Amino acid sequence: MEFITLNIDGKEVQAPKGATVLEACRYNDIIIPTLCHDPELSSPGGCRLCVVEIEGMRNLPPSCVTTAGQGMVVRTNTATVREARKTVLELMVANHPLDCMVCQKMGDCSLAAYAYEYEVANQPFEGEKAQHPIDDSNHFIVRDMNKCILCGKCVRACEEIQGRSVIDFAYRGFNTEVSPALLPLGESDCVFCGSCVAVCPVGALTEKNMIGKGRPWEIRKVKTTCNFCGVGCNYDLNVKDGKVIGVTGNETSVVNGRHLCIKGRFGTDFIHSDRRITTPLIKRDGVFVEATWDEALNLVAEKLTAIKEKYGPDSIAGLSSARCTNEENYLMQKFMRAVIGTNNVDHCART
Amino acid sequence: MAGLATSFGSGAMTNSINEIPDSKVLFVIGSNTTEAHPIIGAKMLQAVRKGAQLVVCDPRAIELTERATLWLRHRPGTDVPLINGLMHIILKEGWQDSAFIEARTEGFENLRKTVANYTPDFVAKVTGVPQEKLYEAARIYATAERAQIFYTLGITEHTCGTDNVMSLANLAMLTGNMGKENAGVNPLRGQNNVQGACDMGALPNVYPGYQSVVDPVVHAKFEKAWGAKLDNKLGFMIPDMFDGAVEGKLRALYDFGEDPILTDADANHVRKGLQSLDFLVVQELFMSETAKLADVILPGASFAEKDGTFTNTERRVQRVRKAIEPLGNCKPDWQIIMEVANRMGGNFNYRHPAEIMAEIASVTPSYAGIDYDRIDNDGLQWPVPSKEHSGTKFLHAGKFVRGLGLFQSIDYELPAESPDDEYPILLTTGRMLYHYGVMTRNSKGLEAYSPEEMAELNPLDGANIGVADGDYMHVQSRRGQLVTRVKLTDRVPPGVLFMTHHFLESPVNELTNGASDKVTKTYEYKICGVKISKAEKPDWAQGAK
Amino acid sequence: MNSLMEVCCDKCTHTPTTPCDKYIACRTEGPLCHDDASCKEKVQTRLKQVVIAPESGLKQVLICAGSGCISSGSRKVDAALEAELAKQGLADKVKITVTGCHGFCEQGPIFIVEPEGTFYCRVQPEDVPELVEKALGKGELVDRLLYKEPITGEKVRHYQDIPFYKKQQRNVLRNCGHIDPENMEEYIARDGYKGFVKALTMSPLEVIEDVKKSGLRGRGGAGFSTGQKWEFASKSPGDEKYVVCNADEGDPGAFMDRSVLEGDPHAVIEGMLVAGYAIGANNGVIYVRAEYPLAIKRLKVAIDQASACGVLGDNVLNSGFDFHLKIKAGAGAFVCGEETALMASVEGKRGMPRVRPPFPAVKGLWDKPTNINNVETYANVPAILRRGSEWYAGLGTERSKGTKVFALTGKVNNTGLAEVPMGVTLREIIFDIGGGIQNGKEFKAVQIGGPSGGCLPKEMLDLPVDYDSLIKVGAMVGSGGLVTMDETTCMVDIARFFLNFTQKESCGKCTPCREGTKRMLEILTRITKGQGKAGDIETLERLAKNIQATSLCGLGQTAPNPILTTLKYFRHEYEAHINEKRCPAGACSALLTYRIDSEKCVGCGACAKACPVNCISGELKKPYRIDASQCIKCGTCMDKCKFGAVIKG
Amino acid sequence: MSCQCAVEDGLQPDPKEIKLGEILAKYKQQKGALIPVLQETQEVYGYLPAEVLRRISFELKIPLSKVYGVVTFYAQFHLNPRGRNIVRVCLGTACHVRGGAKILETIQKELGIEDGQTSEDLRYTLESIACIGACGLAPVIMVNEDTHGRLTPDKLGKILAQYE
Repeated sequence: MEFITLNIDGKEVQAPKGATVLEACRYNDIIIPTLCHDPELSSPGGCRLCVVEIEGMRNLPPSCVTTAGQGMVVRTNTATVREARKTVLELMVANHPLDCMVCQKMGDCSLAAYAYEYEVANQPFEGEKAQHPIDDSNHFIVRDMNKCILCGKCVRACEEIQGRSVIDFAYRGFNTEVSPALLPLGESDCVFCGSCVAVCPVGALTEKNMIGKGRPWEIRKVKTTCNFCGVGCNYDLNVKDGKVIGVTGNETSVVNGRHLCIKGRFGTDFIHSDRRITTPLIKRDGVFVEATWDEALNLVAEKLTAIKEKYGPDSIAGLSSARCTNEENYLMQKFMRAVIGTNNVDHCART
Repeated sequence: MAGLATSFGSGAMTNSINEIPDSKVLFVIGSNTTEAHPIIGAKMLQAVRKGAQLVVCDPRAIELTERATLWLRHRPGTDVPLINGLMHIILKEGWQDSAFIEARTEGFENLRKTVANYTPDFVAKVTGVPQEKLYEAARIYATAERAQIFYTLGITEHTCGTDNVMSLANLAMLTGNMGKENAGVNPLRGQNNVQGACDMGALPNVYPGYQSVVDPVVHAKFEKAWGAKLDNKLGFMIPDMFDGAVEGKLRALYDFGEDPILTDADANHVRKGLQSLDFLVVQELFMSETAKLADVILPGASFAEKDGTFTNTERRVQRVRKAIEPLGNCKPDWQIIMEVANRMGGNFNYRHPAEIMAEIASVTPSYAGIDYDRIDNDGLQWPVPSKEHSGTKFLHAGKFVRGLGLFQSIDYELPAESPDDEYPILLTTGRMLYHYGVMTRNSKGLEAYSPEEMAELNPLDGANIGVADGDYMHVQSRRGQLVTRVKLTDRVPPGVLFMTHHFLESPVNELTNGASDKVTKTYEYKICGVKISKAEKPDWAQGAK
Repeated sequence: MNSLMEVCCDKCTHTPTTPCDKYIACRTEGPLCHDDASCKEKVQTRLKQVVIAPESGLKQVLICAGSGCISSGSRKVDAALEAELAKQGLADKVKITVTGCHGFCEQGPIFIVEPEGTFYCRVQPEDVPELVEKALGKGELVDRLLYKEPITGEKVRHYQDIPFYKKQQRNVLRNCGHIDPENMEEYIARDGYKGFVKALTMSPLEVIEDVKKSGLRGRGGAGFSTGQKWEFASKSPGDEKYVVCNADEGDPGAFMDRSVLEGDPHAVIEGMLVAGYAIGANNGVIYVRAEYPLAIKRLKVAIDQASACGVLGDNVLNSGFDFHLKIKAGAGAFVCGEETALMASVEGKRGMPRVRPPFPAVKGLWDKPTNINNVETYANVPAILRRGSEWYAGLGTERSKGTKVFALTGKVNNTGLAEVPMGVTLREIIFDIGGGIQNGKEFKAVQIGGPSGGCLPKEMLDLPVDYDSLIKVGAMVGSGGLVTMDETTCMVDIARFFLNFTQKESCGKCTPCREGTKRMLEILTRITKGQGKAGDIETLERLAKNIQATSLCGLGQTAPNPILTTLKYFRHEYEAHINEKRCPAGACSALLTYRIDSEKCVGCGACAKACPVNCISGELKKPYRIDASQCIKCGTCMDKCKFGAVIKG
Repeated sequence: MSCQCAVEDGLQPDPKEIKLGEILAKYKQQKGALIPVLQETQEVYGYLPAEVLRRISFELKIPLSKVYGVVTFYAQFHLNPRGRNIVRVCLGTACHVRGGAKILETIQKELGIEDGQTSEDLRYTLESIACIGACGLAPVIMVNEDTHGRLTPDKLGKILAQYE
C-alpha cells in the first residue's frame, strides 16, 4: 500500500493513498463525528457533520468525501469547525421530537450522543417540525419519520446491500422524507430484511418485536450463527433476564456484516414459543405422559438394547439432523456406529 | 453432492460467498436464491448493480429472473439437455478452454461425442428455450474471463439430480471456470448445517471427513480412535429406512429432530414406515408430525441454548453460542445423545462441545486445524489441515481434489413421473422467503405475515377450473391429496403448479413422488403429476383473511 | 429560390449524407463549387429579400413574438397585419417577420418598420389599419404609437435612438428581435454558423486557446473561465463526451436565456457545436425549463432545420465531426440549474446535486467527461470565433471581458434586457438604460444576481458591474438579474422573499440548506410580522455564516447572501422591525396601520363598501374612520380611495 | 407481477392506456427516459395515477420508490387529478415587488381555493410559481398556456371567467 503524508491538527501523519480525509483521520485515531457516512455504503456527503478546515479550500469541506492529498493541512477541531458542527446538530435537533425518554433508541442514538458532546441547547430554534404519521403497517419494522434525520443510510442499504430500492427519498427540501412509494411499508415490495433498521442512527426505524423489551445497557449480546438456511449469517442474540428478546446484526460477521433476512432478524422468537416441548414425554396407551429424564433415557436405552439384541444392530437406524450442530451430528453418528454398531445413519438433504 | 464428488473429488461449494459481489458473470440454475438464500441473493443483486451479467435458468419467474441479463425459461426436468445444448454451442463456436481441458481434465472425448447430438434445434424443442437465447447464454458464460455457477435443489431434487450436477461440472470444466476466484461450481446448501452434517459423517457410507466406511485403513483408524468394533458395510439411506421399516427389516429409529412426514416425499409412505417400527425415539423442540408417532420424545434445546458449531455452505465452520439456559427441562442434544450412549455401554465423557470438536479434529483431516479458539471470530473454511493453516477460500486451485477433473457423458432422461391425461398438471416444489422448513411457523411475526400456503397457478389454468385469486383448490396425485389456497400468477407457466413445504395444513409431500436419484437417493421433489379442482374454504382456514 | 437553404441547381450536391464543407459560405456568397451567373443571381436576389436593403423599396415589419409581447397580444397584431396588407394590396411590398424578443417587454407588442427602423410600441390590432396605410403605404409616421421618453416626454422615432437601446452593446442579443427565429436562412444571412465553420478550420486545441484568450467567463453563476473549462473536458480521457447547455434559467427576475432561445436559437446551437468540436464530444443536450414552452418549440424547429441541412448530425459539413443534439425539458426544480443536479435530472433522477470533485469535466453526464455552460455563454461563442478573440477581449474590463445581458426589472421605468460591456456602472444600467425609478420615487436598492446575489444600496450605484467587484461587496453577477427597489420596498421583506424561494427550492439533501433555510425564513417571517425578538439578528448571522460554510452546493452556500447583504447595508430596518415594531418602508402589512385623513376624505363611502371585514364606518359626505382593532391591513380601502385619503404608516 | 390488462378481461382497451403503451415503447430503450415518460404520460392523464406509475416502473425497470421519488421531487408532476384550467401566479422577484402577492390573494378569494388546490368542480387549479420569465410584464399570471401581464387585482375576474 502506498502512503501519503499530511498534516492533521498540527501533526504530520500518514494515510493510505486514495483515502478520504475522514479515513485518514480515523486511520490516525482522530475522531470525526459522522451521521450519513457508512464505510459499507456510498457517501453522499449530505449530513455535513464531518466538516473540517482544509488549507486552500473554500468553506468547510466534508471529510467523508474529500480525498486526502499529499501535504494537505487539515484542522478538525477548531472553533469554526465545532461551531459549524454544532449548528448542523442544532438544526437536526430543532426538527426532531424530544421524546427521548420513551424512545426505543435511547442509549444507542447517534444524534443524542453528538448533541450531548457538542452541547446542543434543548430547543435551539422554534419553528415547524416534520409531521408524519407513524408507519406501523407491518409486523416487523416501525417507521417514525418524525425522528428521521434524512441521512439516507437506509435508502442506500436497501439499494446497495439488498439491491431492491423499496424506499427512497420523496418530496424535497424541508418536506423531504424517506418513503416507500405510494403505500405504507407493509403493502410495499419490502422483504423485511431489516437492513434499513440496522443502519439507522436514530430512532426512526426500530424492530417492532423489541419495542419495550429492554434498554441497550440491560441487554447482553451473544454472537452466534443463524439456524435457518445454509448461508451461515452471524448475528447477536439480544438477551435480557434469560430471554432472547430479539436479534441485531453484528458488523464483525464475516459472511453478512450487519445484514440479515427476515427470518434471521425476526424469526427467532420460536425459541420462546409456548409450543415448545420442555419435558421428556413417554407415550403410554397412545397418550404422551410427562416423564423424568431418567425414566425416558432408561426406557430408550432398554428398548434399543433389546431390539439390537433381538434383531441385530442393522435393525436400528439413526436419522441425524442438518439443523443440529457439528458436535451433535458427530456424536449421533458415533453413537450409531460405535455403540449400536451400524452404519444406518443418514440425514435429510444430502444434495 | 455425489455428482461434484465424482467430477471434482469434492462435493462442496468451490468458492466463497464474498466473491459474489465482485463477480462478472453469474449463472444461476434451479435456485430461487433471493428467497432461499437471501443474503447470497442480495450479494448477487449487488454484483448486478456493479454491472455483472446474470443468467438465470428457471421455469418459474422469480425475483432473479426479473433482474437477469438473460432468463432461460426451460421446462421443468430438462436441465441436462439445456446444459448439453449450451456445451454443444460452446464447442461449435470454439469457446472452450482447450488448455484447461488438456491440462486438468480427463474424459473430454466422451463428452464431445454426447453433446454433439444436442443441436440447438433439438434442445430448443425439448427445453422450450429459443435458440437465440441458448446462444446468448453460451456466449455470456463461455466468453467471460471468469464465471460462477450456482445451483440448489432445483437441480438436485430430481431422479436425475446427480446427472444434472455432473452436467454443470462439465460445463465449468469445459470453459476452464474452475479453481480460481470468481469461477467455480457452487451448490448452495439448504439447511444451516447440512454441510456440517455431511462433514461429520451423518451419512451411511462415510465417517467424518468423507472417509469411506468400506476402506479398511479408515475402518481400522476409527476402530482404534473410538475403541469399538465397527461395521464395515454401507448403511441405509433415508428412503431405505422407510422401505426397510415397511418390510420389517428396520425395527427402531432414533430421529434427531427431523420431521420426515412433512419434509420427505410421499408422506403416506413415510408415515406407514414409521408406524411399522417397534420403537421410535424423537428428539425435538416441537410436537412435529413425526413426533406425534414417537414412543418417547426427548426435549432438545434450541440453538440459543447450547454451544457448538455449524458449517455453512461455503465450508465455513462457525460458532454457535449459548445465550440462555435451556428452557424448562430441555437439554442440549449432545448431552442427551451422550446419556443414551452411556446407558448402552458407551463411554462418552464430554464436558463441553469444545471437547467434541477436539475429537473431531483428531479424526477428520479437513477439520484438523479447527478448534474453538481459532474459529472464535470469523470461523474457518475447510480444508484446514493443520493448526497453522488459515483455511481455504476456493477449492481445486491448480489441481482437483481427485487429481484430474472428470468429464462425464450424460444423456437426457425423463422424470420418473410426468404429467399425463389423468394428472395433467406438473407440480413442482420449493421454498419461500418468509419461512424456513417447518420451524418458523412458530415465529409469531412470520406466521402472522405468511400464515398459509399460497400455491402458484397460472391464471389460464385457474380459469379452466374456475378458481379466482385467493380461492382454495383441491390437489391430488397418485399418492395423496390436499387443499391449498391459490395465488394466480404468471410467475408459473401454464400447466405448472408451485407449492412450498412449509405448511402442515397443505402438506405438499402427500403429493410428491418417492422416486429418488439413483446415486444419492434424493427424492424427486421437483416433478410429479397432479390434478386440480376448486375446493371450499377448509375448516383450518376459517380465520384467514 | 424561396429560401437560401435551397440548392441553386443540380450541380450542388450538398445533403446531410453527401455534405459539402463550403455549404455555409455558399448560402450567401454562392455558388462556390461552380461558376454560374444565374445561380449567383438567384442567391443574391434571395439574400436581398431576407435582409431588406434600403434601395430595394421594400419594407419589413418586425413583430415581436417573445413571450412578453405574445402575452401583450402580439400574435393578434401580426394576424391583423397580414389581413390588412392583403386588403390594402401591399402584400408584395411588405415582408412580415415574426421575431423573438426585443428585450423591451415593457413596451410590447413591439412593431418595427425596416429598413428605416421606426419603432412603434404597445401596438394593438386596432392600430394596424392606420399603420399599414400611413407607415407602410405612404411612409408617414404614426406619431401616437411612437415611444415616449418617460422623463422628458419626448417622442423618439428610431429604435437605435431610444435611450434603452442606445446605451446597449448588443452582441449576444444582436439577432433577437431582428430575425425570424424559426427560419434558419435569416440566421445564416446574418453570418450564422460562420464562427463554427471557422472553428472547423482550426484544431480543437486552437479553438480552446482562442476561447481562453477571449477571456469569456461563464455567464450563469460563478464566472469560471469558459476556455479553461473546455480545456479540462478536452484533456479528460474518455471515448464518449458530452456538451450540455444549461437552459434551466430559474432565477426569479432573469429572462435573458429565454429571450435568446426564443429569439436566436441557432446561436446557442452554433456555440454548442464549437464546444463539441473543441472537447471532442459528439452529443449535446440542452436542458430547458419546462416553464419555457415557446423556447422548447423554437429550439426544436432550429434543431430540425440544422439537422435537415447537415449542420447537425453525422459528418457535419464534411468535417468528419459528428454532433447530435437533444432537448430535455426540465420538470420544475430550481436546483436543477446547479450543474450536477441538472445532469442527475437529465439522467432521469431526482435533481439533487452531488459533491464535487469529481467535476463534470471528469465525471459528468452518464459519468462521462462533460462540458456544461449556460445559454448566454454558448451564445457568446460564435462571435468570438467569427470576429476573433482580440475583438472580444477588447470589450469589458481587465478580468471581465465581453458584454453581459442584464434583466432589468422591478421599480424601474424601462424593464427589459440590457446588454452592456462588463464594467459599466449600476447607475448607467438603472438610470441611463432603465430610465430611472417609476413614479418619481427614490432608488433604494438593487438585488443583483438573483436569490444567490445580494442587495446593494444607493451608495453602490457607481460600482462597476463585473465579476470581481460584485463578489467583493457580497453580491454576484449570477445570471444577471437586476431587481430595482424603491423607498417603498422593505429590505427585511425582500430578504424574506428570497429565503422563501430558496427554502422552497432546496433539494433537501444536506442538513444546513434543508433545515437552515427553513429556520432563517421563520425568523425573517416573524420579524416582518412584528414578532422579532432581541437576538434574532445574531441568530440569523450565525446561521447564515454556518450555512454558507457547510452547504453542499451553490444554492445553499449562497442562500444567506440576501440576508447578509441586507443586514450589512440595511441593518437599521431590521432593528426598526424588531425593536420598534415598525416597517420603515411601510411594506410589512402586519406593522402598518391604516387611517383616514379627515382633511382629504370626501365621505364617498367607497372604502367602507370595499372593506372585506366591514371595519370602516361613517356617514356619507363626512370623514370615515377605520377601526384599527378589526382592520386586517389588506389595503383594499387605499386602492379604492380616489382622493388619497387613506394613509398607511 | 400479475398483469390484469384490459384485453384479458375482454373490455375495450382504454385509449389512454394505449397512448401510455406508445409512450413507453418509444422511450423503453433510451437511458434517462423517466422524466420525459412522466411528462408525456401526464399530458395524457392530466396527472399521474398510482397504477400508471406502477406500470412505468415495471416497464422501465426502475424501482417504484425511485419513480415516486422523482414524481414528488419535481413541481411539474401531480399525483392527484387537476383542474381543467391551471392558473399559475408568478411570485418571482419582479412580480413580488410589483404586487404579485396581492394578485395571488385576490385569485384565492375569487376562486375560493388556496395555493396548490383544485376547485371542487375541477375547473381551476391554482399554483404559485417561482418565475415565469416575463418579468417585464410584472405582475403576471399564466392560465394554461396564456400569459397575462401588467395585472391589477380588478382585472382578474374577467380573465379567469374566460376559462371554462
